[in-house]
Amino acid sequence: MTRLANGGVIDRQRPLRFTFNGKRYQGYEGDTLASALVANDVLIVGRSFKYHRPRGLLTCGPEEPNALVQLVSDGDQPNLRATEIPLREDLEARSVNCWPSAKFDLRAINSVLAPLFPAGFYYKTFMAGRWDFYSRFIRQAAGLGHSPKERDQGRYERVNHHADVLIVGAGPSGIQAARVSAETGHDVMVLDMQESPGGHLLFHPRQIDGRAASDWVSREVGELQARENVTWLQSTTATGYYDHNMVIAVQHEPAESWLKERLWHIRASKVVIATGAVERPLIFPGNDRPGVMLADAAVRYIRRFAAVPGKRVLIYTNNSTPYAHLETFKTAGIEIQSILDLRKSPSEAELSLARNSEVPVIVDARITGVQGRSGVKGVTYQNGAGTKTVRCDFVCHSGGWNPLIHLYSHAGGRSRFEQASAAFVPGERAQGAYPIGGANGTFSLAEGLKEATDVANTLFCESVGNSAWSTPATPATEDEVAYRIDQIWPEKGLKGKAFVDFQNDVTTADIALAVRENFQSIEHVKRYTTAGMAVDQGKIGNPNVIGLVSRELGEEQSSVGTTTFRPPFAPVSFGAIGGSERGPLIIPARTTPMTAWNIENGAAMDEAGANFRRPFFFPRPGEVMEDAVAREAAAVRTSCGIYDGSPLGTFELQGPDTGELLNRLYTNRFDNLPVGRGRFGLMLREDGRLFDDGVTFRVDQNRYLMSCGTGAAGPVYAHIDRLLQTEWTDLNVYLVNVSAAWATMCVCGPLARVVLGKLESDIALDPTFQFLDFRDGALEGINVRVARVSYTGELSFEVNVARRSALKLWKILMEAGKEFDITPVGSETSGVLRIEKGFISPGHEGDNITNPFDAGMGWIVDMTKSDFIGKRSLLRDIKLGGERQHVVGLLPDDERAPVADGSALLPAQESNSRSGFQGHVTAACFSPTLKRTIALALLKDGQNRHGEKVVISGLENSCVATVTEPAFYDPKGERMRA
Amino acid sequence: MKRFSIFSIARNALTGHRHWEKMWRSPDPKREYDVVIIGGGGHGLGAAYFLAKEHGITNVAVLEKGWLGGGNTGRNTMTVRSNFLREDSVPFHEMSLDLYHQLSRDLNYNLMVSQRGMITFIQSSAANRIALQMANTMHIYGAEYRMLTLDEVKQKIPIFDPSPNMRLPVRGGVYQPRASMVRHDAVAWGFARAADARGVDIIQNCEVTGIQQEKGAVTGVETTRGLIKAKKVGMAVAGHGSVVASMVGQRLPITTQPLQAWVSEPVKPVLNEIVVIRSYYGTYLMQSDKGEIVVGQGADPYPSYAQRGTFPIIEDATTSMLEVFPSFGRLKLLRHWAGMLDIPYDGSPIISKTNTCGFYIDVAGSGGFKTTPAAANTFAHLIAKDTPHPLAEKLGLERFSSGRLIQEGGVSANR
Amino acid sequence: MSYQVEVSSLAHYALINLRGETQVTTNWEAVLDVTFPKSAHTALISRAFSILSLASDHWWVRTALKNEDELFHRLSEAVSGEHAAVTVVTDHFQGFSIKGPDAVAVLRQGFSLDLRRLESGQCTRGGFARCGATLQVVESGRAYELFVEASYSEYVERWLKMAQGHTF
Amino acid sequence: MLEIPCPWCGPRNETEFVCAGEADRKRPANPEAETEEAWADYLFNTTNPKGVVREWWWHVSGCTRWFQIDRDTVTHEITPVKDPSK
Repeated sequence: MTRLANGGVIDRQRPLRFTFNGKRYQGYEGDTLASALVANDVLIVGRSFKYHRPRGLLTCGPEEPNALVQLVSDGDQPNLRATEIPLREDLEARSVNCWPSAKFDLRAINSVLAPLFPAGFYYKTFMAGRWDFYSRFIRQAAGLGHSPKERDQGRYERVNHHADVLIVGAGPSGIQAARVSAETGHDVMVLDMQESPGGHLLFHPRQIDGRAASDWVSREVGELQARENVTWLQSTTATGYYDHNMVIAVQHEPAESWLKERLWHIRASKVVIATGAVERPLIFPGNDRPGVMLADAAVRYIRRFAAVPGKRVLIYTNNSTPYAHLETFKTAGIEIQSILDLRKSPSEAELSLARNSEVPVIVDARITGVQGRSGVKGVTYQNGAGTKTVRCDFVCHSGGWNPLIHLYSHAGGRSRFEQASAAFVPGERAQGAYPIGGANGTFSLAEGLKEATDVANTLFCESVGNSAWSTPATPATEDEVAYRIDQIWPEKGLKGKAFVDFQNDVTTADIALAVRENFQSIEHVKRYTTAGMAVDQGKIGNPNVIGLVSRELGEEQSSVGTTTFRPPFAPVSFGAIGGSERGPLIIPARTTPMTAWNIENGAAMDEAGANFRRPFFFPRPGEVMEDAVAREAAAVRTSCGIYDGSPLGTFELQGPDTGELLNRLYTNRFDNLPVGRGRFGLMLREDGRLFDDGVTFRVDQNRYLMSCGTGAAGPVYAHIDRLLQTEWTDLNVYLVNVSAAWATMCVCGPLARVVLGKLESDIALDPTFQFLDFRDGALEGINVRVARVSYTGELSFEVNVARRSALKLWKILMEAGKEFDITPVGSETSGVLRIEKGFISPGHEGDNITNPFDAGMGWIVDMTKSDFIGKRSLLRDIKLGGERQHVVGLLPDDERAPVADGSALLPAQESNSRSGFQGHVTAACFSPTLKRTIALALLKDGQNRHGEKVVISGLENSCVATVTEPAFYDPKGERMRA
Repeated sequence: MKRFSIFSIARNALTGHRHWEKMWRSPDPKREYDVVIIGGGGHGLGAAYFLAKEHGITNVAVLEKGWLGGGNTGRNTMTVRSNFLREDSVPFHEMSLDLYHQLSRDLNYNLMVSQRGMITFIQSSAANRIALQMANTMHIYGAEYRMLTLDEVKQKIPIFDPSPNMRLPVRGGVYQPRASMVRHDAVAWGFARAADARGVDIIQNCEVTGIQQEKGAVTGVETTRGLIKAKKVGMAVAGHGSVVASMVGQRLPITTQPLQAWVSEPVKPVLNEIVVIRSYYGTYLMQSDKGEIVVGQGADPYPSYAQRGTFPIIEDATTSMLEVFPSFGRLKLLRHWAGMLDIPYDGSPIISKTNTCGFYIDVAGSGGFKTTPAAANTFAHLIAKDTPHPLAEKLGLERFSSGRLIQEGGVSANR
Repeated sequence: MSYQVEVSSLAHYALINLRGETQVTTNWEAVLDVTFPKSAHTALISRAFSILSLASDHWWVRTALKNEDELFHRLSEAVSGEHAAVTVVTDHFQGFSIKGPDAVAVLRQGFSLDLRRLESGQCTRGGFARCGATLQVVESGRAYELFVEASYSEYVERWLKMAQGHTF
Repeated sequence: MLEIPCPWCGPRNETEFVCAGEADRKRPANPEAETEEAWADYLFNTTNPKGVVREWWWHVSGCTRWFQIDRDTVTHEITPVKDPSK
């Protein structure tokens, strides 16, 4: 057990038992799984993706590439970083992608065959036979953890929030920026990814205003959280910066007990990016061995969790930061073998720190090998004086620092390479993004705090003149060693594997191979070697890849450039993104006043247009669809049926120019429509194709009521409103949607007049009430508008009533029709009735290619009108001519032959002039009225082929049919005009 | 071009992989070529390959403003299918599928073409009708497309676990067994290597800034690396069709809109087929060979060249995915990006001559990856012979002036 | 196990939809003897009725259900022949009352607009859940009235249950 | 996620709007006078610039007004356009 007796921010009174790779261990409240593993001397935490080399912890944060685990005890979640899992009682986790265990993994054979697996080897082989054969094995080896088996029971929430200033990151610079911004009285929101605020101050013994930094953090954060204009979210990751300063963030531990995670849409006018920086590894043979760790990570395990990675450490660096850690190692009782510094001359300040801790410094040193497979035994290095091997049990290395410029880059920012800090740092301003501190390449604490004050001060100066509020002073800090770095790349042709991407096993040799094969753009190198495409998305490795490529090509790092930073900054659960709306909420289920009644009365429901649910048919016990449809159709044809037409779109058009507008919208004339009458209108799209049809009534001199198809209601409203507001702005018409205000119940069938006649009413129903008239009045004391409109081809009265009285009137009609066995009718039946009548449906026969003449609706097209939407395109169709698909009827020779919608049409055997695809069936059914199969179809040159034979070719069956007029029942429409 | 195989890898392993050849030469541009192709993606490089292989025209340059395959070829969701509605689309996409299945051998470069099959869920009677119409049309052209019962869907996709109160219950599916997935980067690299080996000059970091004409005929292109003369210029620049065509004053019936895609962290195999949940938000997903769940959705709702997408698209697609695969709730989104589609008014590709003699265009349409080899082959035929390939006769610009569109979707009702 | 908020359906109200340019409003103002609110998000709340400004040429007059007919006719006659539209839309919309300390915690899941900028007495229209809504602020932060197209009322009821944290 | 400046309601999330295409695409006053080429251009073709485009947007969930903005299709920077009729 290497847990220090005291120190660390853990609760030693609360031990926690946990299981890792089948073995039981013990940690404390406040540990992460990673820190508990370090404290229990567990070195191997996983296996690498390609070579399956044993891997240990490299970092102490979310950028960890090696310690990916399957969290069996909490939803069996795959690919979690051990560094980010707070330890819980009875936590159980396993390393991913190793079998039978992390210690002994059969696939480690790959590292023996490594020479056969250079970068991109799979493009050059596996070509004999089909790839499916090889991919079956490769897919088993690929993938890390396994996808959870059970349904995700988590509840999620998605919220929208607006702030004047959003501050991402509550490290020292973030806290200072929050202090200054809060004083201005603006709305401030602060997000921080860690469990508690403070950033790197949680891990390093710094002084602020002469006291321990942690006191400064807890006092300042406490004050800020109490302020009314500050919203503070801990354990919340800002994952992406999108257009117009929209930042998406995921809150992992919401206060509401029923929520697993909450997704935030934050619209801010200014975004201060204080996300800090992460340490970068050095490149040397064996830099992936368990026990080789980043220097800052080792310090964090010691400081924060009192967990000690080893007894005897060797430090390897190209920059100044590890020199400040010597005291931490010393006080933890760790012997520092020596500091190997790649640089020829570390600064005097750095050397004096080493002297104070009596640590030997070897300059111009290069590690050439690490001894030990599943743990470090020793290190071999070279410097001017030759090669030496020293014993140590863990190695801490630091290759510099990578500013986390992800959010700045998402915002559209172009980073630039800064030679002094050997890092890509933010360039000019991008949107409202203001990077500060480590994220801005400012690694010193003092400078970061000063930068925070200055930037926060300027955020609102422009809008409020000079700063009219008091600005909290930048806190004082003790002096620190100036950050110095000298990037020194390993010489070419290095022996042994030196890794740049730990998870995807990408070595310096792979980078050299890619450049050698002419993959020279950084994007090509990334895709060919898969460097930076692993789960950590190259957070720590990419800058090294850029450095190696620039060395291979002999170009500056700034011209090599970075690959694109894509959201999310850290992986986000799909539950958080889309789990808030489940089941019935995914798209609205729109209802009419009769929907509940339909369901209670046994309707089989179906999806209509525009998210409406409507009855398909009303099966009685023992009936299948065909039986119910036959019964319902017979009722409409012979006695009385009733159906709910409320989903149809209903728009009120008011104003003196409404007649002129309708003339331009419909193919036929409407300005001459008398008040009290309706007219069937056909609407085209500008390209002359069928768009929608329906009846429009003239209710008053300047007031019309238009009805249109359920699915077309939205597009028709947009079409008319667009024309009124962007093209014909001179027309005096207002368009008002009243679809849900009216319920429409259609009483149809020969006995419709008798059924309605039974009701106490002031509306005369005698034949003077002609087809397409409407009359206002009352039925059983309820105000209604009754119109003679028929979609079934039978005598039909559409009773329109205000929503508030709809269900009451519906029940009255059902009661009145009981003695005539009034039958509720579903859409499948009304579909059959429509086919029998040959009524054209823009959605079926239109099929986006049919014009009115193709559909045999020339009778409704008034080409004498000066203009209407689609007319110019009809003139083009007429002029250019050529073969077109026409709407026809089809009568199979075998009257009982089943025909499926969408069946293709082929020429009959004997016709020699035609071959191949001739068209398709748009709507087919067995007609209970005609006791035979009938169909409507689109057929090439159909209007000139009546009487010809065609083959209807369906998937299961095909038959021969005769082409006819597309109307099978009461073609002249006498019944509906009775 | 030395042949790639396991033996070539073993041979090179002995010498530490130091002797591999360049995949392509990256020469400086000559002053004149017979044909210049603008755009170094799958379509452009493929056209150059077929010009050399099938028409013997090798004095060809492919000009790419960035890096090969950096446009939509590197940004799509790898799906290849031929389930379409119209007789003018099915044969063309079938040709593409056929070519894809033999390209690895022809190019001697493993494109990792896995024939996973595609299942589209049927969630309403309207969806059922359209599926039947597609199936019947495809049946005529020998493309198998079968209806599946709900049980067959469950049997093929074990993790299919629809929530009980699903807004649009899945009634069954329609299945194209031959639909496949192809490693997208390898298409560009494979074509580039094979075209380069036949003498085609592939020139990166060479942006075309203008097209020169004399008396209505193309004479050359101005580029960031100087003037290059040519009597025939082919454009295959998905996402920039309008920009390049405007250099000869040619307006096109397309809008450039982002098409987003994203991947989860890699997990062990759980999903074999490509799955389409059409009735919600047109969401489709599959699992890559590497183990990532790859998800895509319809295009963003407004034109953009920003090569990034808007977040609600991902939210809606994820919501519909979780309705059918609720166990993916704890899987994590790893990375999301966007390609830029030139979406034609009628949703079908445009492979056509133009009003300018010698200037030919290949506009990939919505989802140009599935048509890459067929478009490249027919585009090469058009450039070489100046007449359309039989399968691409209906794909010219004439269909817009005649109004005889190939309505594969993509029509906006209020135009 | 859920947010502190009570949701209930509104009833016994009438809504008259007015469309017309500013010069037409003088006719309506004469009828109601009041000046119309003419800038964005403003409303005039009085005992007998309230007038919500929804766009530069668009208002709602909200009153008790019993006044619906009489008010409709008076407003229609005032503008007959003018370029204006007067329409009863009472049944086209369904109103909900959302009251409680957590009202904003629920509504911010549906509205993308900035709820905290809307003071008491203001109103606006915006995207809400998947159907859009008109919002009247009774008491900022604590009490709101939400109107959605009536065919969405069942969907919105279920959505509000979800947003409160109940199972649905 | 764009923020669109509605002239009446103020800036709102893109999900409240519908992008309704290029503003310079005007319907010809007299369609029958248009040649086949010009009519097909009006019906189907676009400018589709990589840069600033003047567009119609419809605040469908808000005040239902149609208004124009200038939008850069690369940076998504938006500048309001003065309403010609007002």
